[in-house]
Order: sequence, then C-alpha cells, then structure tokens
Amino acid sequence: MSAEAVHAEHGLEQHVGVQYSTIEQQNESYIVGMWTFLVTEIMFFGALFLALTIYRSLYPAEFSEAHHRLDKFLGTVNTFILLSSSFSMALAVRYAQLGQRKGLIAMLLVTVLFAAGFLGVKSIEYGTKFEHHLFPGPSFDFNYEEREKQGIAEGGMAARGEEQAAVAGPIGLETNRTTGPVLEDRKQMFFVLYFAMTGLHAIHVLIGMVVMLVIILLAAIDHPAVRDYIPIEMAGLYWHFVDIVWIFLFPLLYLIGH
Amino acid sequence: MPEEASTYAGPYDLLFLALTILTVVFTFLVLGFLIFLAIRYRRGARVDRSRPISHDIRLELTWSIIPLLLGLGVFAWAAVLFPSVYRPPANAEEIFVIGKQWMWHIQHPNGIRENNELHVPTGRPFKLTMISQDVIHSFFIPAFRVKRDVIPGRYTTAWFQATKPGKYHIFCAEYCGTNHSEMTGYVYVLTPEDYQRWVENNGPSGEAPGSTAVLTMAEAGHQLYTQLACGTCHDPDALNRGPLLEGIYGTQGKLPNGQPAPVDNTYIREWLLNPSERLSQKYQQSMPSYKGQLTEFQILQLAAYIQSLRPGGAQPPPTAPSTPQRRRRGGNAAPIAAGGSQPAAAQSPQTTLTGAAGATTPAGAQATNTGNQNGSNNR
Amino acid sequence: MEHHVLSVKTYASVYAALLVLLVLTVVAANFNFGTFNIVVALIIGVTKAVLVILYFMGVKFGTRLIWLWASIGFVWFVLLFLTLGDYITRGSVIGW
Amino acid sequence: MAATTVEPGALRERRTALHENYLNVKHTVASWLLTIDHKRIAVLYLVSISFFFVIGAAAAGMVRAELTSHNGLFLTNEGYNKAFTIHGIIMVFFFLVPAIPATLGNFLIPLMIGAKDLAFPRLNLLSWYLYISGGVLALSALFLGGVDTGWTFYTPYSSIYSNTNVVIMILGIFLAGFSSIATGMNFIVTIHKMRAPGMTWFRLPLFVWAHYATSLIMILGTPVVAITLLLVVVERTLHLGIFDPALGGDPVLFQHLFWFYSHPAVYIMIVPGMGVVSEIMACFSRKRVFGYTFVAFSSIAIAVLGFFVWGHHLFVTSQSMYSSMVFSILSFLVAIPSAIKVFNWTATVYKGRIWFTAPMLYAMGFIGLFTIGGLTGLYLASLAIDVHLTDTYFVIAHFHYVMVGGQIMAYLGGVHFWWPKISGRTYPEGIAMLAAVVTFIGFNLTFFPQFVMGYQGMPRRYHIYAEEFQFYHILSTAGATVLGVGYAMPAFYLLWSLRYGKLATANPWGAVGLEWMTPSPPPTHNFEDTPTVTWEAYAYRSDVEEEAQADRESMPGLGEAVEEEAELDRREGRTPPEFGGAPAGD
Repeated sequence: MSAEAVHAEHGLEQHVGVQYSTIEQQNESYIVGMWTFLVTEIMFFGALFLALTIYRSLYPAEFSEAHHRLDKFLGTVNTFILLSSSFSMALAVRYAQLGQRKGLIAMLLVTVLFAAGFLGVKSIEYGTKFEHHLFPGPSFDFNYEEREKQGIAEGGMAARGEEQAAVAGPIGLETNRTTGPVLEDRKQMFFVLYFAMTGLHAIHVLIGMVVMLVIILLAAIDHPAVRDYIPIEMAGLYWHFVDIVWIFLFPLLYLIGH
Repeated sequence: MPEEASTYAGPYDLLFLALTILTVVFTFLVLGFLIFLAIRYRRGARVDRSRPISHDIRLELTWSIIPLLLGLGVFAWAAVLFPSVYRPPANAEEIFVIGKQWMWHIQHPNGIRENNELHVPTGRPFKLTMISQDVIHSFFIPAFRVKRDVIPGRYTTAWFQATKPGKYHIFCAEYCGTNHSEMTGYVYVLTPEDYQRWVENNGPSGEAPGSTAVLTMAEAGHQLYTQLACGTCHDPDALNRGPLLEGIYGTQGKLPNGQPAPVDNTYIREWLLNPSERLSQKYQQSMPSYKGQLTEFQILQLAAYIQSLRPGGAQPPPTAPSTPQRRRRGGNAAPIAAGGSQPAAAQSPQTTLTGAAGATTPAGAQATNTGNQNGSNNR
Repeated sequence: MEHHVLSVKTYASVYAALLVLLVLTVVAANFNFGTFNIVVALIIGVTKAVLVILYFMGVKFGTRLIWLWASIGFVWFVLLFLTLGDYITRGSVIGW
Repeated sequence: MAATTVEPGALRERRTALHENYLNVKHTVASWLLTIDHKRIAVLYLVSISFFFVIGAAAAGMVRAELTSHNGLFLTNEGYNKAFTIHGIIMVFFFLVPAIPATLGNFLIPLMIGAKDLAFPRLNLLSWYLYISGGVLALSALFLGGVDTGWTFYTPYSSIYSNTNVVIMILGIFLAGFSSIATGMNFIVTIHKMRAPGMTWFRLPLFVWAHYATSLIMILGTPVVAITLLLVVVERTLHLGIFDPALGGDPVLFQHLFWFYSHPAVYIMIVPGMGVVSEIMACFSRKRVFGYTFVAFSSIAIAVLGFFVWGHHLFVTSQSMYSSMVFSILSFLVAIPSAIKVFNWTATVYKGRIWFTAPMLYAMGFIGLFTIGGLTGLYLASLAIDVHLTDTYFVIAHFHYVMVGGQIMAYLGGVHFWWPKISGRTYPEGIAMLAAVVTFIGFNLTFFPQFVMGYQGMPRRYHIYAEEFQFYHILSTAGATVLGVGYAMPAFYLLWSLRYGKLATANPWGAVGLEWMTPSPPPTHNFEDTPTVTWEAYAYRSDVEEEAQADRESMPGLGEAVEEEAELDRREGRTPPEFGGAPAGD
C-alpha cells in the first residue's frame, strides 16, 4: 500500500487516488483524459461538419440562398458572447491555479451569465425560424416570410401546392413515394444541418453551464473536491472546446456563400 | 467455377485464379513453416537451439517488401481491369433498370418491358442505366461478374456483353427489406437469331390487359410530353416560354443551381424534379416541379423523348435506333426456347399506338400493372 | 504536470486578438471572393481556434503528451474529409 | 497436468489459496455492482459478454438451421431478416468489440504495466453500466419484435422503410458505443501515465501495445458512428431528410460515415487478439517475440492505416472511380503490418521450445485462420475482383475468418492462458486441447464452403436461394454444429474448474510478465509493492541444454518470479528497494 501522498502547492490540498503514486501523475492523467474526451467530441461534431461540407458542395446555390435567412447580426453577437465567456473562463482557471476562491467564483459566474446570454440569443433565433416556417419538417416553407411580407401568406403551402397541381394537371399516374408539399428540399437540408449542429452545440453549452454551476456551488461551500484546480481546468478545457466549435460554426453557417 | 457468360468473366477469372494461387501458396508457406517449426522445436526434442535470433532487420524488410510488391502487383492488375467494369463501350445499347421493393423492372429502348427477366443477345454490348424507386438495391448477374448498386435518386450504370446463350441468375445483392431474397430473376442470353425472333414477338406478355401496343421509350415519352402539356412552354411555337428541347440532349447546359453540366438523363431528371425559380427568369413562366408525380420510368421516357428530338423540330419521335421493326404482339411465333416466358396474359387484339393517348393510364401505368407471372415464379 | 500560470495581460491580449479576428471575419464576409470566401473564413477560424487552444487551453505550455492528444483530434478530423474525394471526383468518369 | 509442474511446493500453493485476493475480499452483491476494481469489472464484463454471445450464437444457430433448405425451413422472410440482424448486431456491438479489451484488457493492462488500477476506475465502472444499458435496450428492441435492417443500418431502408424497432436498437448501440469510448480513454491514459518505474514503452508486453492501438480506434472512430446513427434516429422520428434521397439527401454518405467507424472497428476486434497471440506464442515458445519493435509498431500502423481504407466497402455503390482506386491501394498497404505480424509469430517458433497447451493450440489456430482471412481480404480490396464478390458469401466467409476465426480463437486462447490468474484455478488441459481442435475443425467446415458459394454468386442475407448452393449450405450448417460443440465445451469445463480445478500458482506457465509475479488471483491493488522493471519484455532464454532445469533457472524473468514467490514470507515487511522513482512518463 502506498501511503497517500499529500501535495501542497499554492496552499492547495490535493487528494491522490490510490492508483496514482504522485500528484503530478494524477494531474496529468486527468488533463490527458480530458483531451482524449475532447478528441471524441471533435469526431462527434466532425461527422456533422463533413455532412455540411458535402451538401454545401452538392447544392451550393440552394445553401447560399438559405443561409441568408440566418440572422448574421445575432450570430455575430453570439460569437462575441462566447469568445468573451472563453476569456472569463480562462481567468477563472487562472484564479483556481492561484487558489483564489473568490475570483474563481466571480469569473465562473460571469461565464455562466455569458452562456445564458448565448442560449437566450439562440432561443430568439430559433423562435424566429419557427415563426417563419424554417424549421425543417412538414411545415417547412422557405418563402413563407417573403410572402407574408407581401401579405399573401394565407394558405401558405396549401395554396402553393394547389398551384403546383394546377400546373401539373391531374395526371393520375403512379407516383413516387409522397414527399409532402416540400419543394425546397435542398434549402431545407441547410436548415436540417443548421438545427442539428447548433442544437448539438447548444446542448453542450447547457451541459457546460450545469458543470460550472456545480463548481460554483462547491466552491462556495469550500468543498474539498474543488480546492484543487484540476476540476476547474477540466471544465475550462471543455468550455474552450465548445467555443472552438462555435468559432467554426459561425462562419460556415452564417457567413459563407454568396 | 461459376459459369462465364460475358466478355468480362474471362479476364476476371484469370485475375481471380492468380490471386487464389498466391493465397494458397502463402497460406501453405506460413502454416507449413509454423507447424514444421513447432513440431521440430517442441519441448523435449533434442535439436540445436543455439544462437536463437530475436530480431533481424533484413528479414523484417524482406517479408514486408515482398508482400508489398506482390500486393501492389495485384492492385495494379485489378485497377487496370476496373475502369472497364462500369464504362460501357460507345456502341452499347441502353437498357433501363428500375429496382423497387422487391422487383426488377426492365425496359428496352424499343419499349419492351420485362419484370425480373432480361433477354439479351450474345455478342452485343448493353449498357444498363439503373435507378431505384425506394431503397438501395444491387443488380447482380454472377455469370457476367457484374454487380452495381441501384440507388434511389441517382443513375448508376453497368454494362456487359454476353458470350454464351443460357439462363443465368439475376440477384439483388444489397439487402433491401422483407423479400430481399426473393428479388431475383433470370437473364436469358439468346443467340442473335433467337433474340431477333423474341423481339419480333414483343417479348414477354408483360402488358396489362387492354393496354395499347408497346411504345418505344421515346414514344412513351412523347405521350407524356403531350399529356403533361410540356408543349405549352417547350414547343417551338410556344413563344419562348421555355427552352427548346430539340437537339438539346448531349449539349452543355446549366443545372437548376447554376452549375454547368452536360444534358443527359441525370440533368433532365434534375430539371424535372428540382427546378429552381431563381434561374429560370429568362423565361416567362417557371418550370414546376414534378417531384412525386412522375415515376422513375416516366422520367427516363421523357429523357428518351428529348434525346430522340433532333435539331430541326421534327415532333414525331423517330423509332428507336438499332432495334428491329416492332410488330404488334400477336403470338405468331412460339416462345423462345430458353426464354420460358409464356405470353399467357393479354392475347387480346391490340389497338394502335395512339389508342390510349389522353386516357388516364398511358404507358407509365403499365409499370405497376405487372401482369407478368413469369418473373416471380421462376424460382 | 507543471502548471504554468499565465498573466492576465496575456489572456487579455489573446481575447483582444480574438475580437479583432471576429470583426475581420464579419467584414470579410461582406466581400465576395468567390470560392475563396470559404478559404478566408477558414483561415480566420483556424487562427482563432489555434489562439484558444494554445493560450486559453494552455497547450503551449503543456507536455508533449498534451500536444500529441491536442493534435490527434484535429488530424483525424481532417482525415474524415477524405470522403470529399468521392464527391469531388464523382461523375468525372463516364459510368461512375 | 503440466500446469503445476513449474512451481511445485505445497507451502506456496496453500498461500495462494488463502491469501486475500480481489475475488474473496468481499462477497456482497453490492461489492460487485459498485466495484471500481478493474479486475472485478473485467469479470462483470466477462459474464455479460458471455451472455450476449449466447444470444448472438442462438441467432446464428437459427440462421444456419434455416439455410439447410433452399426454400426456407421454418422462418418467414421477416423472421429470417430479424434473425441475421440480431446475430450481427449482438455479435458485433455487444460481443466482438468489447470481447478482449473489456475483459482481458481490463483485467491485464494494469497488471502488465505494474499499476494498481486503471487511471479512471469510476469511468471504468460507468463504461460497464453503459454497456449493460445499451444491452438492455438492444434486448428490449429484440423482445418488442426485433429489427430487420441488418447490422449495417443502410439508409434509406433503416431510416424510412423499415417498420421495426430501429430507434431503440440504435439507442442501445449508441450507449454501447460510449461504453467503448470510455474504455478506450481509460486505456490510453493508463498506458501513458500509469506504467511502473522502469516500464518503458519498449518493455511493454505486445498485448499492451495492441490495446493502445485498439483504444485509438475506439475513441477516434466510435463518435462518428454514434452521431451517424443518431442522425438516422432523427430522420426516422422527425422525418427530416439527411440521408433520404427524396429530400435531397445522399444515402451513400451514410455508408461513408458508417464505414469510417465500422471498418476500423474490424481492427478493434482483431488487434487485441493479435496482442493475446503474441503473449501466448512467446510464452509457449519460451522465446522473445521475434521482431518485437516491428510487431509493436505494426499494431499502431494497423490502427492508423485502418482509418484510410473504409471506401473499399463502396466499390460498387457508385463511389467515384478515383476514390475507389485510392481506397484500394491503401487497403493493400494495411495488409502489410498484418503480414509482418504473421511472419514474426512464425519466426518466434524457430529455435524455441514449443509447449503444446490449449492456449498454444488456439494461438496457432488463430494464425492459420487469420492468414486465410487476411489473404481473402485482398480479394475484396482488389477493385475488379470485389465487384463480383462483394455482398456475397465470400464476404461473409472472409470476415468470419477474421472476426470469428481470428478474434474468438484469440479470445478463447487468452481466457485459457490467463484463467489461472483470473480464477485462481487451473482448467483441465486435455479436454481444453480437444476443444481447441474441435473449434478449429468446426470453424473451417462452417466457413470454408462459404468462400466457394460466394464465388459462385450466392448473395448474402438470402434465405431463399438457388438450389445449386444447398450442398454448401448444408455442409456449412454441419460445420456450425461442430463449432457449437467446440464453443460449448469451454463453458462447461471452465465453470467446472471454478470449483474443482486445481489451485493455480502465481505463475503456472513459467511465463514472464508482471501479471505473473503477483499471486493468482491477484490482490485488490494488484501488487503488494509497486514493482520496478529492470528487464526487457519476454526475457525468456531458450539457449539451454538442460530442459529439466530450464523452466526454473534459465529465465531471468521467471527466475525472479519464482524467487520472489519463494521468498515471499521473508520479504514481507521490507520496504521495496526501487520504489519511489518518477512514473514512467514520456
């Protein structure tokens, strides 16, 4: 049985797990472990980025047209918010390394507020998309907003469908599988990917918020689990990763394509 | 050794044989050495074990590089053969294959339809243009060593030139649902003379009772063109509401999303199903989407019609090239020997070509009314 | 693992650089460089990501092991895009 | 029983029986279900994957029985589709992927590198619970009526057309995937950071190298298939188009993403088996594995190159010609490290002292079957040849040779080899050797005919098939019966040995390696003192004249083990001499 090593640094007490022999070994194990986890996260998002790239290359015109429906201003605001939250998170980790509990709590609170702000803006964006029938599915109607502006939104797709039928004539032929009145599949594909990617990202933001809130609570009662800076550093790595995902989502979804 | 019945089967089997020899030699080499050494150096055996070696870089490199070279040789051989697998020769005649759960629909350019059966003559190359109506299938003729996935939403091609008359399996090789193992059929390879006779008899009796005579693909496409009132915009006298179609096939066009592409079946399919209003402003009226309203066959028929339109504006479709003069089905000859296809149904007298024009069930509807009992009972 | 406490000033300058890059990418999006739109956006994005990784995530001062694992993910991410090879060359040969 | 001749000595045997070990330290159910001891978790995994193996094997039995008749024997079309789907899903995701890593790997990696546990013991337990929850979901999908998509879940069949329990099954696989990711993360960090002092990378047993390579694939590939299957769920439940061609999607993209994981996943299944075989070959040849460095790096090469070859599953699916050519040549490249391994194992035997035991027979069987399986893989990597062979029984035969012939032979060999260490008992050697031979014969009888009928064009997933294939199918089913007997035998005698087997000494095989230097079964924290490694891996010496003494005296590693065991009492209480150095970092 190895004696439990106690390591003091910057006045922090760290508990060494029985499987480790030194605190350095334990610390680096946790950080490397976190990085391997982030690697899986990269690959997790990777498949979606690949799908986005492929469908964009297959349907460049449609994707370009569709991406103009995203709110560039709100997207920029959100990027700003996330970058700022990354900054505050980095400072939080710094306070943790220095063992300054108050600074840690304050910076984490700021980060949580930024995260909440991000989700708030995101929900406004999502709400607008729902309102404009841009959420993919049977109610998807790419031109809804345009026609609403022109005051002929009544009837929506139904009217459009009839119009189509009138043009095509009642041919009564054997049909392919009915796909509903959706004619703008490829523009819809953009929104499928938009919601899938930003949705998955938003879930990650939410998880990050929960983690930070837990750390704040534990730090507030000076729980031994967070006296050590490693848990905060791990949370920080995760949070910066979430930020990086957005750094790429923002231009690829909101900006690219003319 | 499975039967070789196409021009591709011979080269294929040669490569297969070479690889098999390689495999057998290597397997026996490795296993022989392993067993020999294991017995020779078994515990208790009095053999010389002095100076054992635990590594030897030259040996390692030898047995890395030799297999690598052999492997690259096999790769090269297979890669040289590969481009010919799916690239049809220029003179190949086209056959259209539609896969659907759980049946193969086949249509020859001359209009003959078959279900789960395919009649071809020896000595002529055929190009298969294939698309699926639902899930992914795979058109597989083992005797020809030909296989290609049949994918929804996209044309795939394969080709073959049969060499040996006979009856060979068609399988669906990609799992496609409940009756996957029954999505089979036969390809009947006939001598050119037998094939000629078979064509003259209009092939199997696959038509619905009361339907019209067999239209060529282009004729059926013309019917559809009329029926869908495509002429409103695309006829020469349509005041330029839409682009003229004469001679457009094979030229360079623009896809609905603005990308340049050659005008071919894929191109026409794209315009029919996914037209874009944005890019058709040149014309007064935009192209509607026919998504969900045309079968895959009908799309191919329209494409065949457009292909048949030569510059100069001749509206009546010419007869399909390189097929013998069509006759109405009358059963004047016995079924072809190898065929096994009994013209059981629809012995009724045939009406003329235009008989059903304007009715609600033109050529396309026949795809569903598969009166053909041959395909499903052949097993 | 030696941990390396960076100064607030370092973090602040990285943050400032990130904001500048953000402005840059938004401004650049207003110009049409054709196919280079995506290149420009990606260059800026990668720069931002590298800044975050090196400084905020502390990889710059990490051990070799951390460097290894921080890079593996991105290498494999690129590997995934081998798939594009299929889509780019599809249809370039008749029959395929 | 040769197993106990190496280290006789009643005193030590009594000690082995009485010492406190991971098995007898506590007996409550909770002490098992809440354990964070890697060895207990390995046992939990061993029991659970055996359970899933039985289910998968039952489905295989149904499939084989059904195929004796060319018109279908007792299953409907749907029933047959569900049977082979269950067989595939259970065997791949719930047996083959976790089989060696989660049981033997979990048990042995800390022991082999001289660690007290994995780096993250709780994560390890979580991984087992994820696996079990995934398994429960998969079983509920089965009992709610099954799934008929095949284990490949190709769209659009799985996302739109199938009306079976695809969603539940996918969620089950999703959870099992995360269990696999957790295991992989744990192994990687453990191997990097937890090695005992002196245990440098090139002193690691090849088993550990193989698991490092496997873990790479687990954490780099699994997330891709997880998100892909999740997209299928989204497409099914919300009717969005991602892979649906009717909505502008590309069904082939699914295949790309699926095989990006699932081809490397084949190496998840086979590489750990290669690690096991390296251990066994070295031990029973009494020789260092020939070309240690080459074998070690070939594992990594297989893992890395394995990620470049997925496109060879798409040669006939309309993948572009150039893309296919690139994937084909890369597939040939990945064959080289596999060939290197096979040649090196063969060379290991040269001038060794071969001790024929059940594990050795399994290992030799593995080499034989893997050679055939690997070489037939070249057929499928060859562009033109694959066109005819893909989706036929040739493919079935090929991957069963690799995954069943290879992996399960290695798994059984490993279980026998380390059974004394895991259970503290020895198994009956004679019957075990018989079982190995029966398995080998049964396997070849089952799957060799499938090569022949595959070449003749028998498509996979058919239960109504052309009559000319029936002969081969009957042969195959007969072989499967023999194979079934071969698999059932170990289940009986291993269970029997738990109670009636002889007590095992710490090192019944006279093997070299840290895991043999601790009592059987090991105590909870593996080593009483953290060992310091001063010798190379596989420090067997075979240049001995006197065979009688060789086992005891001529091998430094074994010598130390024997000595340590003999002097255990005297050494107790003494502080370990070399302990305290920095952990072997890199």
